[in-house]
Amino acid sequence: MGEAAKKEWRIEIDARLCKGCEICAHFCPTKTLEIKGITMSVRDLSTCIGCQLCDIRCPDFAIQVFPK
Amino acid sequence: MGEAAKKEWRIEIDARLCKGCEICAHFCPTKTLEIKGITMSVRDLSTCIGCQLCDIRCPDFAIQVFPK
Amino acid sequence: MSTEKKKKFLQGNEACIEGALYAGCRFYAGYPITPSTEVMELMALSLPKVGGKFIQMEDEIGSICAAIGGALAGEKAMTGTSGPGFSLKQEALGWACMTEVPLVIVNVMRSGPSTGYPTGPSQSDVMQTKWGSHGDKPTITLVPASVQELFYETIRAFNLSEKYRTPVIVLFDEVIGHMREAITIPEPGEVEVLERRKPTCPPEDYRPYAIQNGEVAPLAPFGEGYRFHVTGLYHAEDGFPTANQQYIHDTGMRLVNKVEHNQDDICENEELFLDDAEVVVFAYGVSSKSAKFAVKELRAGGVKAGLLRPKTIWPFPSNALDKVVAAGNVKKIIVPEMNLGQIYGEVQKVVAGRCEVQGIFRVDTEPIHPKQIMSAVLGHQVEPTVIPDEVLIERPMDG
Amino acid sequence: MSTEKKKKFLQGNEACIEGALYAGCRFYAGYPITPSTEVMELMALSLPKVGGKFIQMEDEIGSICAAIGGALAGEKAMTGTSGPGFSLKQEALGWACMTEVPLVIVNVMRSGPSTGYPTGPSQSDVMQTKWGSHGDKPTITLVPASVQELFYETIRAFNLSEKYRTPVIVLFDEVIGHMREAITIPEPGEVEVLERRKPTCPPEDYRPYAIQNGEVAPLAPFGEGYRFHVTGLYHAEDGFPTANQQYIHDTGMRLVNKVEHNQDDICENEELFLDDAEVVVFAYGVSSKSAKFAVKELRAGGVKAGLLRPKTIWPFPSNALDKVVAAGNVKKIIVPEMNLGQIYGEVQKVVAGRCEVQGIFRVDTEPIHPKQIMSAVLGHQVEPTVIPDEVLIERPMDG
Amino acid sequence: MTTQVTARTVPYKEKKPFDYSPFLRKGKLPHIWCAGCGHGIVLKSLLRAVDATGIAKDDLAMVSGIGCSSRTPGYVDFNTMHTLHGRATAFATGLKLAKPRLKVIVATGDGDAMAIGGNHFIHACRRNMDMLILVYNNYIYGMTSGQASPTTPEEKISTTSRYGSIEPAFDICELAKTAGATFVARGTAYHAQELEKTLYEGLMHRGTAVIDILDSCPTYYGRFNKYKNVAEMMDKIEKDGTVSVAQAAKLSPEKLEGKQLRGILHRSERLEYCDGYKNLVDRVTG
Amino acid sequence: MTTQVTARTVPYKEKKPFDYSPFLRKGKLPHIWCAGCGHGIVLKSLLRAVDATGIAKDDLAMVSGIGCSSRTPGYVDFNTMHTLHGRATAFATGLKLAKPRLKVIVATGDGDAMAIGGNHFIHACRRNMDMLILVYNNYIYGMTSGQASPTTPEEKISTTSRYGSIEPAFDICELAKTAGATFVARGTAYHAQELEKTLYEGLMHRGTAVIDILDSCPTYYGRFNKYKNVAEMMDKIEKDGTVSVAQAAKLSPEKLEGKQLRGILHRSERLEYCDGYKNLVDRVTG
Amino acid sequence: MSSRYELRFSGSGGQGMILAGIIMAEAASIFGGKEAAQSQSYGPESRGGASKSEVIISDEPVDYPKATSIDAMLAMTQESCSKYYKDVKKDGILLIDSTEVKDIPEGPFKLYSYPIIDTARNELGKVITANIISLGMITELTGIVTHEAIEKAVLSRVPPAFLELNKKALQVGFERASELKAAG
Amino acid sequence: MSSRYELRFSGSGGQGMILAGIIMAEAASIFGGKEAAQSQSYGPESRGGASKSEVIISDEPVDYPKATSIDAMLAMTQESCSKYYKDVKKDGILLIDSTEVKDIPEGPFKLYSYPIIDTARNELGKVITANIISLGMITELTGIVTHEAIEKAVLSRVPPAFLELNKKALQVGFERASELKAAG
Ligand SMILES: Cc1ncc(C[n+]2csc(CCOP(=O)(O)OP(=O)(O)O)c2C)c(N)n1
Ligand SMILES: Cc1ncc(C[n+]2csc(CCOP(=O)(O)OP(=O)(O)O)c2C)c(N)n1
Ligand code: SF4
Ligand code: SF4
Ligand code: SF4
Ligand code: SF4
Ligand code: SF4
Ligand code: SF4
Ligand SMILES: [Mg+2]
Ligand SMILES: [Mg+2]
Repeated sequence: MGEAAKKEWRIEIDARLCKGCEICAHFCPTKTLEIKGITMSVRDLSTCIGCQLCDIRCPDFAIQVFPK
Repeated sequence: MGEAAKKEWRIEIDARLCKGCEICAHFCPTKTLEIKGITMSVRDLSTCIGCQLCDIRCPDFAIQVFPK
Repeated sequence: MSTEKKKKFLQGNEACIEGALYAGCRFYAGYPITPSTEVMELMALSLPKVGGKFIQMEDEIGSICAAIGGALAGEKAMTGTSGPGFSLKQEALGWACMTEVPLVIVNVMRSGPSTGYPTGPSQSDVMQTKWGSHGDKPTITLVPASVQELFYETIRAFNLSEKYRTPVIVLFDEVIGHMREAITIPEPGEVEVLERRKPTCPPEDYRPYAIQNGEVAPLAPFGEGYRFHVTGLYHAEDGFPTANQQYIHDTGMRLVNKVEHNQDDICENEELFLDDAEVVVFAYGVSSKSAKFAVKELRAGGVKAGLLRPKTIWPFPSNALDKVVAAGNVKKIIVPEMNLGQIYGEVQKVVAGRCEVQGIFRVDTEPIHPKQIMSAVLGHQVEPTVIPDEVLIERPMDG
Repeated sequence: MSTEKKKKFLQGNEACIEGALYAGCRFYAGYPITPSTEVMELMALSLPKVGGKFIQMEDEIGSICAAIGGALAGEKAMTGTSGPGFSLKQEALGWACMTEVPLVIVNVMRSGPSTGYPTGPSQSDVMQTKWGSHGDKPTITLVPASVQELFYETIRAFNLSEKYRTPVIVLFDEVIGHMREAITIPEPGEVEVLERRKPTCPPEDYRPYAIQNGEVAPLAPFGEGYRFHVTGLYHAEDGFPTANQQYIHDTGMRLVNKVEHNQDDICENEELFLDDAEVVVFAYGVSSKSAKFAVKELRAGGVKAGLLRPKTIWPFPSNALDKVVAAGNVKKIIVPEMNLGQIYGEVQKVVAGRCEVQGIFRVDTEPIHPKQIMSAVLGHQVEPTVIPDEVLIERPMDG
Repeated sequence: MTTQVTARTVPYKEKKPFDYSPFLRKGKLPHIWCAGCGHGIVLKSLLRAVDATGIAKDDLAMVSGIGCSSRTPGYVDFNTMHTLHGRATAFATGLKLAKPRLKVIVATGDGDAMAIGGNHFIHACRRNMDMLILVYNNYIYGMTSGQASPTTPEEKISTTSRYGSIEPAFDICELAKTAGATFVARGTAYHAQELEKTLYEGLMHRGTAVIDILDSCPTYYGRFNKYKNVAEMMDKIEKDGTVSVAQAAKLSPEKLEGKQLRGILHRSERLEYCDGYKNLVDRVTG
Repeated sequence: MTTQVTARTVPYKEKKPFDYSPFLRKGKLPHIWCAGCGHGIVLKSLLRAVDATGIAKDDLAMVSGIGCSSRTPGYVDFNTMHTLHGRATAFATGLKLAKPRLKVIVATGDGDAMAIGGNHFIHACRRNMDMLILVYNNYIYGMTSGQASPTTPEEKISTTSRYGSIEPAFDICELAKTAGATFVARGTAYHAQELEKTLYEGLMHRGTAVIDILDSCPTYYGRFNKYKNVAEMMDKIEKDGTVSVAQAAKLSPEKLEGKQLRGILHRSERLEYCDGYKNLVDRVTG
Repeated sequence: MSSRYELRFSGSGGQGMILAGIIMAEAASIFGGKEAAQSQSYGPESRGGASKSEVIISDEPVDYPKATSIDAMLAMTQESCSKYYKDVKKDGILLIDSTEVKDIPEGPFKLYSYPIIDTARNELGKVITANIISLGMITELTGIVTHEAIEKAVLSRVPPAFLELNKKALQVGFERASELKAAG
Repeated sequence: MSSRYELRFSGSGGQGMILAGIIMAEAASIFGGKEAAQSQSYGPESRGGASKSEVIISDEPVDYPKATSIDAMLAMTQESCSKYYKDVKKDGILLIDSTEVKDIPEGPFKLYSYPIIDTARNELGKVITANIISLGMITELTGIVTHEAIEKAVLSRVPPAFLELNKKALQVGFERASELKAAG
């Protein structure tokens, strides 16, 4: 519906818990995430649409997305 | 069809095997059999129609019906 | 009048259940098997009447697992079986030992191995109660020898299982299970009944496997505010799995020692004419009945025979036996068993060469005859015996 | 070149299977469990290649039952497992004993009781192999202590099971099962392999449980003209159930005695420095490896230590042990075990007070260290030990 | 060698009277079953069916568990095994896999097959190994004197359901079908001749065949549940309580209410396990 | 006291992001599961569903067997039991019967529930005792390093089906339904939000509820069967291999070929076991 | 040991021998102020086979529940008689059903023979009462329990509808046995 | 005992330490004419944890397969180093990955330190070859097996496609170790 104010998001990745499986990145509709070494990281926060799919499918309680 | 020569039958009851359960007598369509004490016996051989139902349902291999 | 009322003429299997109910058992899960079936059937009849829970499970494994589940819910729980079913319960019995769940398991022994002779008595599962499950585990096994005693010992089984937080086995043979005697059922309160100790600490402090004053922590029932974890893996005091070798060592040792080190509290024995006995019969269960008869006969004839009858076979009453041997006047110990010498071996270990040990073994489903014991006491060699003219020709049920 | 070809660098579990295949095993039914899984996996890989039959059953009970079925069809059959699975197999193991079916059962021991510590080694199922099933039954249990020996002993297990028509257990611990060594696989024919004895009499004369020359009758495979009956109930010579007490007695005694009376044929032992030994270490499996190391070190230091290593733990090698004790120069026997003293007790029975017996027990999943044995030989008391700085932190698999 | 047993290819003719003796073990009768026990009727139907198939006795194996019904193998002159409670299909699986030439019959009871043996049962169905599983279903544990079984109907009395069973019963046929059996049928001891034909079909089927056979335990089930005698049990449960698949097609739903179907209820084609194993071996070695 | 646990009566609202911490045991993360193991996704869906029901943690019990999946109870702050391989439902049955107030969740795997535990599973379904059985179905034994399970599809590779499995797989849902479960559903880890709702429905159901959850073991099943990574497994097996009940209604039989149905597949009303037992006690004592 | 009194009831499955033993033991222990233990060899066959039920009565608790040397034995069938009579002690009592037991055992015991089953069928109209008649006879012959005690025990075990029948059967037992005794 | 030579390869799950042990043992026993036994503590964690693989090489059959006093040890991670280094004997060899092990243990052994993983990643393009490089280094440092034997053992274990890569890794190992030795 028109030009709603773009919501902003904060992505928290717990490096202690992330096992680098890349599920989140694979299913992120906006390719916001990318693996760095063996830990997931945010490629470009601005592309995040807060859909939570990364959280929902992360098996390791390692990523959560909050409204900023 | 019509008056066929009435077939005659011989009933063999093995008293060693009969346990007197009366299944044969109960299901005999012509009431040919009756219990005597604890062993099955033939009440009236002439009524037997050789249907073999007594043999088929006797659990104890105790009764058989042969053509005479 | 009122005394007559409390007297009941019961089968051993029935007395066992009367004892269980007296002890507050309100949960039974089982699967029928000869010659223990009446235990289960009487529970099916009785438990609903007192609001207890009875369930027939799909097999013996399911039965003991369900009983453990009932126990963790807070109930005093029981399961019963005989040889083949007891073999099947071994894995879960080990789990209950590891997780320290109070539970009473009845095994009414029949002739083995395998399906054997289902209605024939035997005492051949004695070693199995201790060694049937893999690993070293704690074992408390009671071996009552009369209908009345079965009543009392079943109560004691529940008490011990609560006190030591461990499964307790009530082990008897088909003769004891099926014989009938008049027994007295005491009024409630007459016999001590131990209730489950529950934690009183705040839930966040609850450590279900911590040791306090030498005892394992009380066991909180599920669903009452203490949300803890139970696992058959080696665990730390908090109940969670651990790979720490110190914990593994400590737990492994503690489990076995909580029983072995408390032999004097757990073991009860009947002693007869031991003061001056030169030949002592060490016998339990049905064989002790023959032994008692024989020893009395012999005493009447002036022979210095005595009887040591353990009511508890595991932990093995080595202290009591050692005392008898150490006293010095015993020349021979005779161990009559309806098996091929299971407890005989345990006696040998304790005696350690200090006197002669002679076994009388019998596996033909006939109880050892008092005369066999008498002749052993009098110095004759007794071969494993069958009395062929005593042939049973009944149909072996349950096989 | 050709010698190199026959040398293989294998895990113990793998060597076990190489031995089984060499012995002609062509049937395996199993269910996976740590640390025995490789046994099964290698069979899954190998058997189809030689036209043998492999099946993964729904559980351990089904596995042993299917293996027995395979054996009765005439195959040399095998099943393998570890602690919890071995507990589940007990009932059917008893059936195979009672029905006298040749079968080989592998138990790779892990830390118990219960799920315990699945990847940790232990020797705590030794008593269970003898007493795990209800009733008195025959037990042959081999306890190989190296990869090469595992190969040979597995062959011997098949041979003994054929010879005595009884299940044979190959029992080893996780260390032996998972360690790797180069072994030599002999050419076919180099090692003796006993084939199944089949009846030669006319079918109408076949009595599958009759005794001929002291041996039980040959076992006819199903479907080859001998239509006989097999039951776990007590049976007469013809295999049919019986209630005759004489038969029950005879069969019960015969089953156990066919093993116990043939100790000298069945038992094999390794002896080291026993001639003049004053302290003898009696050790099997992984603990014997520590013991051998310790004894050699001690001898190098002038201490009169010796080693008696049974390769067969059931029947218990009482004759061999007795000989050592009877010789007179032994002051002490040390029994190191990764359990709380299971075989220690058997040694006690045989020694019967004639010399000191000391146990070294360890249940923290770490093998007994040669130093523990050395210090015991040198006269120090050795408590059940954990070496806390050796903490394993790997994830316990299979639990 | 997965060659199948030799079996007759022509449809069989009934033999009246039938001579059972070639199939029985001499001197083993009388059998241990109680007066009126349905197990004997089932056994006789089976022997007639076996004769009809023409399968040689040497090629037949019968495996049972523990229970009154599981005593069947002791009486028949095949290769026979009386095993452990609940484990018959597991033993049979090993036997058959090792020697696919054998035609394997499993004789089991409602307790043996559906209580303790339920898992082996469903897995046997799943594998579709060639074996005929006969469940002598008398809704009770006969041998241990009358406890409830997984097929005891609700509200019925047994020594472990003294106040009437509160557990729903399994439908053996439905379970077998869902688990994968490729031949599923139901018969009754009352319909002994029909049963004979069903057994014949079951024997001729290649794959896992399950036949649920309604049968009576007058001694316990009958006595506890107030049937006057075994004939009344057969009439009420087996005759009035069932309808054949053919009849059922003509009946209204109301008329079918509470009746169990008789006859062949399911039949399908699927690779038999031993054949599949043989293919595997050929693939690996060939 | 068969009073049911207090549960919310209003339909729940999704919470985004969801705070898992009240339901987790402190300090127990990271869990033991491998990178990419689907079990964690299932667990998270479950916790969200539990929150939605409003059932108090004290009223929840989770019982598991042995397997990677069966490690679940160790992480959740309920009353938890990690029992023996295959026996979870049997333990759960005793627990629930003794304390019907508890809502019991069984966490089990395809091996634990359908192989060694198959009999307890079907009998639990038969009794219709109130319990939610979650089968983490990854078509393999994960914990013991990748052997075939009763749900391994034919031809798939495992360490015990090195040449491709020759055994047909069970359909868990069909089996549960036939055995008597009164709520039967299927979900996938891929469809984690849909799964959450299915779990919610399962939790709210009174009676035996079974949910077959397709889930991935990348370490063994994935590696052996040549999936590039876990995402590919989820795409191919869970996304492309399934269709929801709603979608299915619109698809042609060809389109449905080889696809498993997702969603609630069966729901029926039948007296719950503990209620039945309570009636019995009332009858006997009252 | 002196007070130990051993009884054996033997016959075939279905004749109520086990129940007879139970009632006798109850008469002694519950209604007679003594100690008693009853045991049996069970495993009923549908027909035939010998079954036995043993009762040991004593002033003290019974040590060994099986017969060692029998004071009184009942044999209702030939098979059970032949199989079990040998344990009857010197001057002990052996009561047999005279119609069933044709091969009469010899020994240093007192033999009583009576058509118990026929009496049950003909005089009481129910074969099933034979075991109660024999209980009456054994009571009378041995005197080990009182008439009163055995009557109480019988009546506490039978359904109300059969009270009179069983009372009568017992009475018949008492009478016939006392006649037998009188006869020698 | 004198000929007994003890090696320990330690690191974390997934670094190929168990394989390294197996190859070393094969080099000694299959290709080196000696006796060898390899054992391990297993139970791989997906990440972290210390795992070890031990190899005992001897002229005679190996009695005890576990390390008692270590001649040479490799530690690829800090955790495994700290946990296991204590068993290295006097004058034994300890080889550590210099990038990973920062807290360098002290003791009466010879310490060699080298960025093995970095070398694998940077020079061979595959981190996974680190274990083969280290095998080369340990071979060179200890001399317990010949270059030829270890090469044969490595090549018999790797898929054909990776033969060259692994040969090279081994070579790199030999070279760097001999440089280290030379450096003192
Ligand atoms: C492991 C084990 N558990 C229990 C038993 C006891 N048992 C023998 S037969 C039987 C039930 C048999 O019922 P079913 O299969 O229906 O046969 P039926 O006697 O009714 O023909 C049971 C519970 C046993 N022998 N073994
Ligand atoms: C009695 C017994 N048998 C076998 C095992 C070994 N075991 C542990 S877990 C498991 C299979 C688990 O598979 P599944 O339930 O599918 O769980 P997953 O690991 O795949 O989640 C097996 C066979 C055991 N622990 N106990
Ligand atoms: S919330 Fe959605 S868009 Fe943002 S990172 Fe997660 S999956 Fe990608
Ligand atoms: S899904 Fe979770 S564990 Fe996997 S990479 Fe993303 S944040 Fe890490
Ligand atoms: S053959 Fe038929 S008619 Fe003749 S007796 Fe038998 S049942 Fe009756
Ligand atoms: S059916 Fe057979 S056993 Fe029964 S009464 Fe008739 S003949 Fe006798
Ligand atoms: S108890 Fe029942 S099933 Fe068993 S033989 Fe008797 S009637 Fe048949
Ligand atoms: S082995 Fe498989 S099932 Fe187990 S944790 Fe790893 S990925 Fe998950
Ligand atoms: Mg039945
Ligand atoms: Mg799985």
